[in-house]
Amino acid sequence: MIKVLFFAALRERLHCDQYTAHCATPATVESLLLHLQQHNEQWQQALSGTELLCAINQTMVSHSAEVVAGDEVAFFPPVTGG
Amino acid sequence: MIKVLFFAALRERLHCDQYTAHCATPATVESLLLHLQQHNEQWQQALSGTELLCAINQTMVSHSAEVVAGDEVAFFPPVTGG
Amino acid sequence: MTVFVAVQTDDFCQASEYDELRRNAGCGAIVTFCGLVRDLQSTTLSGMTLEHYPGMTEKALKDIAYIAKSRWKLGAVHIIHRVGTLKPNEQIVLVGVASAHRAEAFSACEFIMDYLKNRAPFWKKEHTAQGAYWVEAKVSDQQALARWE
Amino acid sequence: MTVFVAVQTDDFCQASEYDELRRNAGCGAIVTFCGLVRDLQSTTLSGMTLEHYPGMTEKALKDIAYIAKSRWKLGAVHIIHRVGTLKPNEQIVLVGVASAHRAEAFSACEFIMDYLKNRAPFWKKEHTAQGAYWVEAKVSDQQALARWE
Repeated sequence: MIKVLFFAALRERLHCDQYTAHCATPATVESLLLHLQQHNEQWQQALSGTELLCAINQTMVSHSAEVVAGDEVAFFPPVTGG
Repeated sequence: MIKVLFFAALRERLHCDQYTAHCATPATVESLLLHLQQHNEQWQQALSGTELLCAINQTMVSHSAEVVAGDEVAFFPPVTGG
Repeated sequence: MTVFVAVQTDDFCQASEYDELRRNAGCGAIVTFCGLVRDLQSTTLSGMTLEHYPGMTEKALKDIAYIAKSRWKLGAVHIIHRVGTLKPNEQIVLVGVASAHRAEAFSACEFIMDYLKNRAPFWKKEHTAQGAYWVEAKVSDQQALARWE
Repeated sequence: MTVFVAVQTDDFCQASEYDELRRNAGCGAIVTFCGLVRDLQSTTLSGMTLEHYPGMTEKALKDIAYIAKSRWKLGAVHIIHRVGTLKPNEQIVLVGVASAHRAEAFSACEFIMDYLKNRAPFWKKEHTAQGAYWVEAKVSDQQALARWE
């Protein structure tokens, strides 16, 4: 079980703040994204952008990073604070 | 007639804040310095440093700059404000 | 080194942060940066909403402060970032750095802002007469960060 | 662009300058630098006297502000420099810059300090338990200025 969070424009496009993914673990960010893309066409499109950033347990990671059960995985567009 | 000002460590070494020089004009900063160095040995030493900065009418200049009658010429060590 | 980090909806007081930074013994140089809500595109900006990733933002700001600390000799770093809805001219972010020497204070302060702009999970949505839209990330911000690598 | 320059014996208020700088429309980035009297050599500094060249100092600071203006797009530059006798921890100098973008505000503020350190006619004499001595100009300050050429 993986807790998945979405933020900002991505959150709005998916109409979803938080989602519990039940994919096989250990996985990678890349394989988790493929799993989430199967949800529907809207998700397929929104989650296939190459610019999508990812954090595991609140630390930024690359898309090849490993995801294990119990992780909190967040996806979001490039940040624009400051 | 040239109004000459001295500041900081140079002022202390010369025991002089302000001096009226009566050298021939137009002169250069370099020739004015030679004129001032004739004052005494103390002045000769204190005014021969290559690090000495010069301003004519409150604008920093090089030692080759021209000095004309009525100018305010200031000599001082490298600045240390800020 | 003192590190103070806050993510808050309330406004902050630049003067209080400056006074705190001044208290660091041996630090003769204090540099502060403040970012304000401004209408730079000449649209009719009525405000801005700052979304963030609660929990990660504080962690990211602390990480950034310690990365700066590992690169320069610093006495104190303060980072405050606001979230929620802000009106034009309101303060968004403050970064304050105290150091013994000015070059280190300037570098660290600018580095922290460049890092924050690219790595801290905040997102701006601007509200204008033409509607609300998410601010796009700028290539110039990526380039600004790349200078430090 | 607003340029405010002052050479004064009285202390200044960093907060007031920041508030003034914030009033510049279109400037989303405010960078301030403040320099304080500190005992960096671990001598027993009891104070400092700042001598200056009256008349030329104001002119030099204005010139520096306008040189910065010619290099970057700035909304306002404030420079305040104190003279006379100062105690440890007192404020010596403030440089504040308002600009639309942070990179310009940071560059201009640091440039002004580097320029001021090398070109504005101020001299520091430190008072210590071992006696009073004139501060020597630093090669690092010359090198800092050379970066901008």
